[in-house]
Amino acid sequence: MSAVSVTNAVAAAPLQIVLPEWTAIAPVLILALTGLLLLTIDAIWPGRNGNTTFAIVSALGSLTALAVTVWYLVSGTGQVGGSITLFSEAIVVDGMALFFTAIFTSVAALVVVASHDYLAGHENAASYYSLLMFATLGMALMAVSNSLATVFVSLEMASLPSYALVGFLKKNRGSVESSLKYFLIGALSSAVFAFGISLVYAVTGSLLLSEVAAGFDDGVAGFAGVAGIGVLMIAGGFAYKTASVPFHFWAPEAYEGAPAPISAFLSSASKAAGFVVAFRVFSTSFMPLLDATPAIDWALAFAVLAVVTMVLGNFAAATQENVKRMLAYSSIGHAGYALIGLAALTAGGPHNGDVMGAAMAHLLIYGFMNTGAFLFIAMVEYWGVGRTFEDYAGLSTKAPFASLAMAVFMFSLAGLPVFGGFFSKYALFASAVSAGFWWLAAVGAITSALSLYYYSRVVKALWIEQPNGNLDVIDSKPTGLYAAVIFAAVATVLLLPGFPIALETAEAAASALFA
Amino acid sequence: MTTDETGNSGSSLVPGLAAVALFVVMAVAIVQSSFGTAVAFPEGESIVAHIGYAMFDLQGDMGTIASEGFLAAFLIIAIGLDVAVDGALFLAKREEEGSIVALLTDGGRELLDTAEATTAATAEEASMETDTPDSTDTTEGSR
Amino acid sequence: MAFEYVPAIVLLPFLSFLIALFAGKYLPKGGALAGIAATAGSLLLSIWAFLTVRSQGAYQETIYTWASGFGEQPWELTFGVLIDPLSAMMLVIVTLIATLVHVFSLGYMNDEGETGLPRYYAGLGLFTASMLGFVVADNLLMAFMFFELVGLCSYLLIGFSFREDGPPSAAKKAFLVTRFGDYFFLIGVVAVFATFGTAAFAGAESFPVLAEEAVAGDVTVNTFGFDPTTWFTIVGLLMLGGVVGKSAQFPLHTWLPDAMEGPTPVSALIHAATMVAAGVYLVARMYGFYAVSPTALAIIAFIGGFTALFAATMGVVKREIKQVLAYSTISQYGYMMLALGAGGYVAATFHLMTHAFFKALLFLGAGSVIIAMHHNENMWDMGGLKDKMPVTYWTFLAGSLALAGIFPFSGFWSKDEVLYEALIHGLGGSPLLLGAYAMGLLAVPVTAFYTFRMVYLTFHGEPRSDTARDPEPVRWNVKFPLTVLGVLAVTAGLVNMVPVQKVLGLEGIDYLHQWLDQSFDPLTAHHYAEVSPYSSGYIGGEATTVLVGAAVSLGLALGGLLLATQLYNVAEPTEHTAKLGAIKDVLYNNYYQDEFQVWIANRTRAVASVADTFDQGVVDGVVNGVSSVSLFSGSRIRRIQTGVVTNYAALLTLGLTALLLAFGLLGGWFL
Amino acid sequence: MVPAQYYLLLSAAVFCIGLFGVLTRDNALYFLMSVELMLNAANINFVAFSLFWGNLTGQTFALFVIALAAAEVAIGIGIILVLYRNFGSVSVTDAATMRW
Amino acid sequence: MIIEALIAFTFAAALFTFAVPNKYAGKTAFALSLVPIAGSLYMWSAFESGGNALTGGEIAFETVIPWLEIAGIQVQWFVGVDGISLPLVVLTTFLATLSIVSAWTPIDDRQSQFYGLMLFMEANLLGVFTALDFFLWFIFWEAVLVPMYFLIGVWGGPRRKYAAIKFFVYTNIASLAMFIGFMALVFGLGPSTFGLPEITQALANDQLGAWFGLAPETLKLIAFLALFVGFAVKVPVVPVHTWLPDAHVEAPTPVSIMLAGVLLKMGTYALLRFNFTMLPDQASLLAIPIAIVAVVSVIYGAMLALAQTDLKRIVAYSSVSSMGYVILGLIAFTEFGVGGATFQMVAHGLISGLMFMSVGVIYNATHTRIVSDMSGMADRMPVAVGILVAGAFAYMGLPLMAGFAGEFFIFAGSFDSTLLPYAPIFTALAMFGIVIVAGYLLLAMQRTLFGPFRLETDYEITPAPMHEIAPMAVLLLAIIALGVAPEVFLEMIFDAVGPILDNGGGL
Repeated sequence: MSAVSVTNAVAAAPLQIVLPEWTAIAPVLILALTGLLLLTIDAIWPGRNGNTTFAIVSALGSLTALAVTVWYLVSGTGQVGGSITLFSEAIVVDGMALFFTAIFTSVAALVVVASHDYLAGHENAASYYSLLMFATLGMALMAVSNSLATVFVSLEMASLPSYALVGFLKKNRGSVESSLKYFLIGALSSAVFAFGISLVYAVTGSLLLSEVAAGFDDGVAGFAGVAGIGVLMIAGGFAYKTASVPFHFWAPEAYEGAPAPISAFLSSASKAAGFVVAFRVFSTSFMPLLDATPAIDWALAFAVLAVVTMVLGNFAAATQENVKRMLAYSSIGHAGYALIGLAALTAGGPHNGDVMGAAMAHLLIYGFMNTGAFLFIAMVEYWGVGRTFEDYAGLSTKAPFASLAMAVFMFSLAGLPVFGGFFSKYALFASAVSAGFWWLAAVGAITSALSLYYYSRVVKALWIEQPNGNLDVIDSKPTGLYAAVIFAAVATVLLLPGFPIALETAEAAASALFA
Repeated sequence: MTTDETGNSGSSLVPGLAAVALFVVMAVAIVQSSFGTAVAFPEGESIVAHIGYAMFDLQGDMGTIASEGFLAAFLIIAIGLDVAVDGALFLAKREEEGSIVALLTDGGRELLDTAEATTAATAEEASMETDTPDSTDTTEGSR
Repeated sequence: MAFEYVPAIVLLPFLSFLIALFAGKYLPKGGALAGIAATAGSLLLSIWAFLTVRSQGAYQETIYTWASGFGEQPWELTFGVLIDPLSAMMLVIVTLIATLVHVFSLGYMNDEGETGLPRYYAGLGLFTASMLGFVVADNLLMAFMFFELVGLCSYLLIGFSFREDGPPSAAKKAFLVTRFGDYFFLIGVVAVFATFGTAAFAGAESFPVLAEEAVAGDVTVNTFGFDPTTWFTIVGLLMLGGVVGKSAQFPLHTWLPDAMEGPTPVSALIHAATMVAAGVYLVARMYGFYAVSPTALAIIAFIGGFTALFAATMGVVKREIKQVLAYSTISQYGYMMLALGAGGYVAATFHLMTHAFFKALLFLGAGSVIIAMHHNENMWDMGGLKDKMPVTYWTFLAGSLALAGIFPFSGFWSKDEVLYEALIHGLGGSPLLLGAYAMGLLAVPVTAFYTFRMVYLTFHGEPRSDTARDPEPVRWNVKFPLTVLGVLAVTAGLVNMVPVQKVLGLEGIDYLHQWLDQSFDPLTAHHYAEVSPYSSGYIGGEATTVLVGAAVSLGLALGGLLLATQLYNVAEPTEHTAKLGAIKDVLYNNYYQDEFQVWIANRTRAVASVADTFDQGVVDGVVNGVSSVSLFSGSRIRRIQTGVVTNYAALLTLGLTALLLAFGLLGGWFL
Repeated sequence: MVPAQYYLLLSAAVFCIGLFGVLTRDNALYFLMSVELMLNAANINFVAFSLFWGNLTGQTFALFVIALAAAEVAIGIGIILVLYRNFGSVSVTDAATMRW
Repeated sequence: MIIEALIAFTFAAALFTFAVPNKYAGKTAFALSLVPIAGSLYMWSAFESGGNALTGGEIAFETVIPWLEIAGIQVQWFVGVDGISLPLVVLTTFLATLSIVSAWTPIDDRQSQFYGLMLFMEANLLGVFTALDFFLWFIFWEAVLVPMYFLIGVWGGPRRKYAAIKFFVYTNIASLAMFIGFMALVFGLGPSTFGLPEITQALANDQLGAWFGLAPETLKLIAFLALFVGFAVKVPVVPVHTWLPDAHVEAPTPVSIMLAGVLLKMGTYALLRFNFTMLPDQASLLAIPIAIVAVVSVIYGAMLALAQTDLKRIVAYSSVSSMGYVILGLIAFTEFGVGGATFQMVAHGLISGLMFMSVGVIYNATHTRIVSDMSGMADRMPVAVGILVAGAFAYMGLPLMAGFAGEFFIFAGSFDSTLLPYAPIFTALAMFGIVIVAGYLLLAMQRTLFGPFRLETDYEITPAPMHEIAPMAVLLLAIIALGVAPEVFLEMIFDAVGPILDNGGGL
């Protein structure tokens, strides 16, 4: 009853034969329309503070996009009859693109629902929601881009609104400072990324991924240096987007300073976006480099990055006093785990599809867990009880269900088998071991054991400590935030039994890339 | 513009060495690289026109110079620039009448009791708590 | 058909244990009646079994399979019953004395108004059941199991009045010392299983028979790389550990004197007649196995001889009546071990029987004296009880005469045969035995001396305290057991008057010898004689050696008796220990054995606390260290996030350049 | 025809000068200007190798890069404006309250 | 079908108990926990032995449902019971109910959460002992940690937070190491599913190819070591045991019963299932080091217990010592050795459960466990003390009690083991443990239970109530029954152990 067999059954008449080809990027279009719709509504009724209307519109928009994506995934568009390319191969719709679009839209929906309470009574809610929608649009475009040009443009499209969103609280110094740092490092990284693309263009003469691959097929003799620098700079650009070392410096401040729903959005959706682009670019165009002579062994580079990211993320998180900053570092750590998906690739290796598929599945579950955790912090901030572990003491007495959800998030982030996080992490380690990178899995194991320590610090604070008096401020239950947190928790728990469907679609999509 | 523009207000130049080092590495790599001969553009063709064709995926049927289609990028950049303008305007907008109701709390700043007039906390204070001079009131936005 | 009821012998006292434990509170006399009925029932069944053995010979049957192995370890761990002359005799002795002690307890415990009677009678019932289980055991594992259960019961009964400080620590010491012995015994049991694959005492496949065949070389067993005799000696000595522990022989004897903290009937039953005999009985039970290794026998003999002398000397200076008796028990069991070691299988069994009777008698006599003296055991506060307690006096005297080994009494015959066997086998060419014989001989006068010192101090002379002046009268339930045992102490010797047979040539009056020959062939006395490594040498003919040995031992005994009479049979006896000078406090402190064992205990606890601090400090320290190192490095790593964007940019570029350089060199871009 | 390495060298030089500007100044605007410079270095490469490879991909894409640089500046100025309103200065070292 | 029903029911019971108001939680949990006992007893009665589950024996109550595929290998819901796991399943259900009953007095806040977590842990434990697919087994293996963390963390003693987190992270690191090791082995073999029987068969007929530069032999050795370290922490074996005393002292009594009674057996069960069934040759290679570790565990554990002043720490360290015996039994690799080790797991589960229960009963009355604080407890609580003394003697290995049966089989089995050189010396050394055990238990009992009554408290020490005595009496009866008739479990254990020994390892 695995997912692949289901899709084969339905795929007798893939949608595309019925609908015209351009509808393949329907989810992207829906997101664009929602964004523009929000702008028009704001233009027509500027004064009216329609926080709820905007929230509903954006939620509907992202949910319809999600529905369409899932429908496509189930009906096998872009998977059964090969991927669909549009705009002279600049856009490609295949299993991976749809899989990641599903992640972005679901995270966006959660964040929108949560932000509804968070922005209650805020002046320009319209620009918040429109920026959010456009950022999701940018990410969806990154998922479907098949040329370095579209990659670069959609990456910028996704980053620009996030800079504004991080700095949304214009009167709050923390938010402003974090948006500044995020912007400056972002600008620097986009410059590095652009320079990398230019070098790759210099060496291959084209920007389309398939062309670049052709360019590299007959080796990089003579200009190995330039090609190498180009590849690594591109890797740097992706490292920025996925917040892995050494381009991670913006992450702790940005996640801590930004409003919590935005941190959730950034740490789950934009990180996944970084990975989808990295997976696509490196698996389609740079594979030949692995065994070319002289080899540009970027897999080893990613392995080093993965190890350092895991170590830095988890060790720095262990001694934080501020829960949100701890979660920021832990999300850096998780970027390290997902990097294993890239690091464990081998030229023509049989297990490439499994490893990348496992990483994709991990990103899906991580998306839910992480968003849920940050939304819980948003709720605590909404109540205004404070930020440190001591302030979180005894919250379970006041909000049992939310604290239970948070415990679910924490334990599944740590990789304990009671919830979804277990399978994704252990499937990733198992596939890394199957590809022979046992030492990567070992570092992952040690750091995830350490992560168990600081994740259980949160659970200890919530469930075991006694409240120290600062909890009587809690009077109302913010419905939107509550619903989002509970939904994310349910999704994490369901992903333990439901993990096979996610893993099979991911592995099918990934192996399609390497076929 | 800002008043403190007096000479080199930047900090020491040592970090600059990192840039120089990067340059040295790139230069070494570039110098040793060898490229073939350039394939220049055909004479008599209007480059600008062809850029236009490439911009709208017409390079296949209209233009003669080879290129890739950038229609997708063009559409994306259109929306992107609009988003940039929207973001910039939002950031730059100066709310005169009511002060923006900053959230009850936010990522890093808000102390629980905003009533206390916070003095400028010393910069090197270990914890990340920084005082916030702003006077956001935390009344629940009913407007 | 009597043999179907043999399991009943063991189960009846167990039943009384259950009744006393659960229903004791509601029964009159706290469950005593159930106990008496059960032990009496067992006595009758034992006598019936005894008679059936006389008529039909030995009988062996496996009743219950505890566990059965497979593959290369197909061992059958079973519970079975072996009734042969040796065990039948032991059954009768144990049940008889148990019944008498139960009756005596009525007087000692019930009449004195002790509390916790159900617990007492339950303990006695469980003890009798496990002792009988041990006696009828047909294999070594079952024997070991009941051996340990008996140790448990002695722990419970010694610690009966647990509310004071004394008894619990005495019980703990008793259990620990015997447990130390049982550790070696368990290794022996396991070694027997590993070597022979079976632990059965009787039958063609029993391990003593296999041992003999292995030594003879026509059967091969797993001897772990040693040649058979040395390996069997090692296993024999291992099992000797258990025997030495339980029968309170030299190194592990210290618990017996402390065990006197328990009520006197318990001392009488457990620490005189039955449990302490378990060790000797065990060696007798598998004597075929020991007969095969001469060195083991020699060591047993030497330990026996040495303990006899060693314990006797300590008995001389004791002030309490029960302490004297305790040391005399250790010494008498020394004699039995000497007999076993010297190849005198029948002599040892004979002395075991007679000693059981007169020692139980002496203990019960002491018990009745203690009742009279309102639980004051110090002999120097007694005196002159002779005319106030005639029954107790005369029976006590009979016991003492038997203990001292004076002519017509049972003690003489059995101790004399022990010494005789030791003498003739010693002369037959093993100097170690001669040395043991000499020590055994030396102990005879000392035994007589302390026995009669005790008699005179307690019964003769003027009463030295007002309780002694009008002692509490004792009732029938005290006097009846005393009289029965008194008769036995006097007549038990007639059973096996070997010297008379040898000197006067009357054939057939050594009934015990004939009795012990009726077992399965490998378990008979003459088989052991054939197999035993000793040959006997005589001083001019057998009859003369008998006469000479008997005369010498009797003379020495009388000498000891006269010395005691001369010193203590006066109106106002005084402590003569001053004459001993320096040896006095050595003897008082029992050669500092207790202090030595307490010292060892403290050393082990010191080592334990060192291990604990090591464990907390180092092993736990490493664990905590790892966590604190990782947390410390965590706090260091987070320091690189300085907050200033330009630092971030600088680190970013450095990271990128480092990456480029590393992979450039690795990938060979720059060459 | 100028050999391609020189263009590469030029663009690398411009790139590193921009980087130098980023690393040494602690004024946010300087940071912005330097990043613009680095983006233009990339443009040099694009245009140079568009000629080298004889296809217009490079040049068209250079336009896109310029457009995006402009968008970035727009957002950048917005952020620096808000920074100035809050911190009273555009120096990057002042806005360093969040660390570790 | 019954195993799924059992596990599903216990999960449902746990959820239901969470919802029940605190007042009734104890009683409902007890009632609900009777069903798993009935289930396991039914399985026991309907069990026909069919050799070892891993070496091709016929598995009882077996169900196989394919679930998902990871890196090309099929993960399935594969559960089944054989002679080794059935006794442990019965032990788990039995102890869980008794510990729930013994929790009625000490646990007086958030009861519904407590009993919910206890039932949740029981479900996971049932899963551990019945799962025969590696991933499924690993899920249950790790899932046991979470309820135990909360149980120690929320209801524990003063240093409960430290003890809970130490237990949590320590065992987690160990199981991660084990996971990596086993994964390397599995991917070297390349089986079609993660099923343990299939992996054992593949290992048996040597299908292990070189794996990324590691020769098969070294890979097997590395896998063996990783597995051994992973399980040694759970057993615990001496160098990695320091979490046990902390966890035991801080955990409330019912949790200690489950921790000592069942959780320690997960380690030894896994050692038997993985190390000694799948990789017997490696076991014979490392025979001496493992034997040394076993003997050190026995003697060192007993020595530590001798030096403790807290009753619970004494019992905790003695568990380390008894588990040392089990390791010795396993490494001996003989019929009685391995069979005895499995039997000792069950026996030690019952006996340590009884010891903790009785110490808990005394703690409920006196609120102190320090040996020097009290004396003469026998005077005031005769029945409870009586059972404690019986339990202590069971622990010392008094014959006709389960402890002696287990220990004697191990000693007899390992004395003439061919796989372990110098086996007699190792066995003799390990056997000295029974003397030290007697030493410290008697010492502790004499100082706390006997002598004149002395305890500085204002309230009156009354004899223990009925519902605290009942579980202890039931446990004591079980121990005696098992001691008198070990064949009840021994027969099926021997039947399951046989194939392991012929499978290999015999030199």
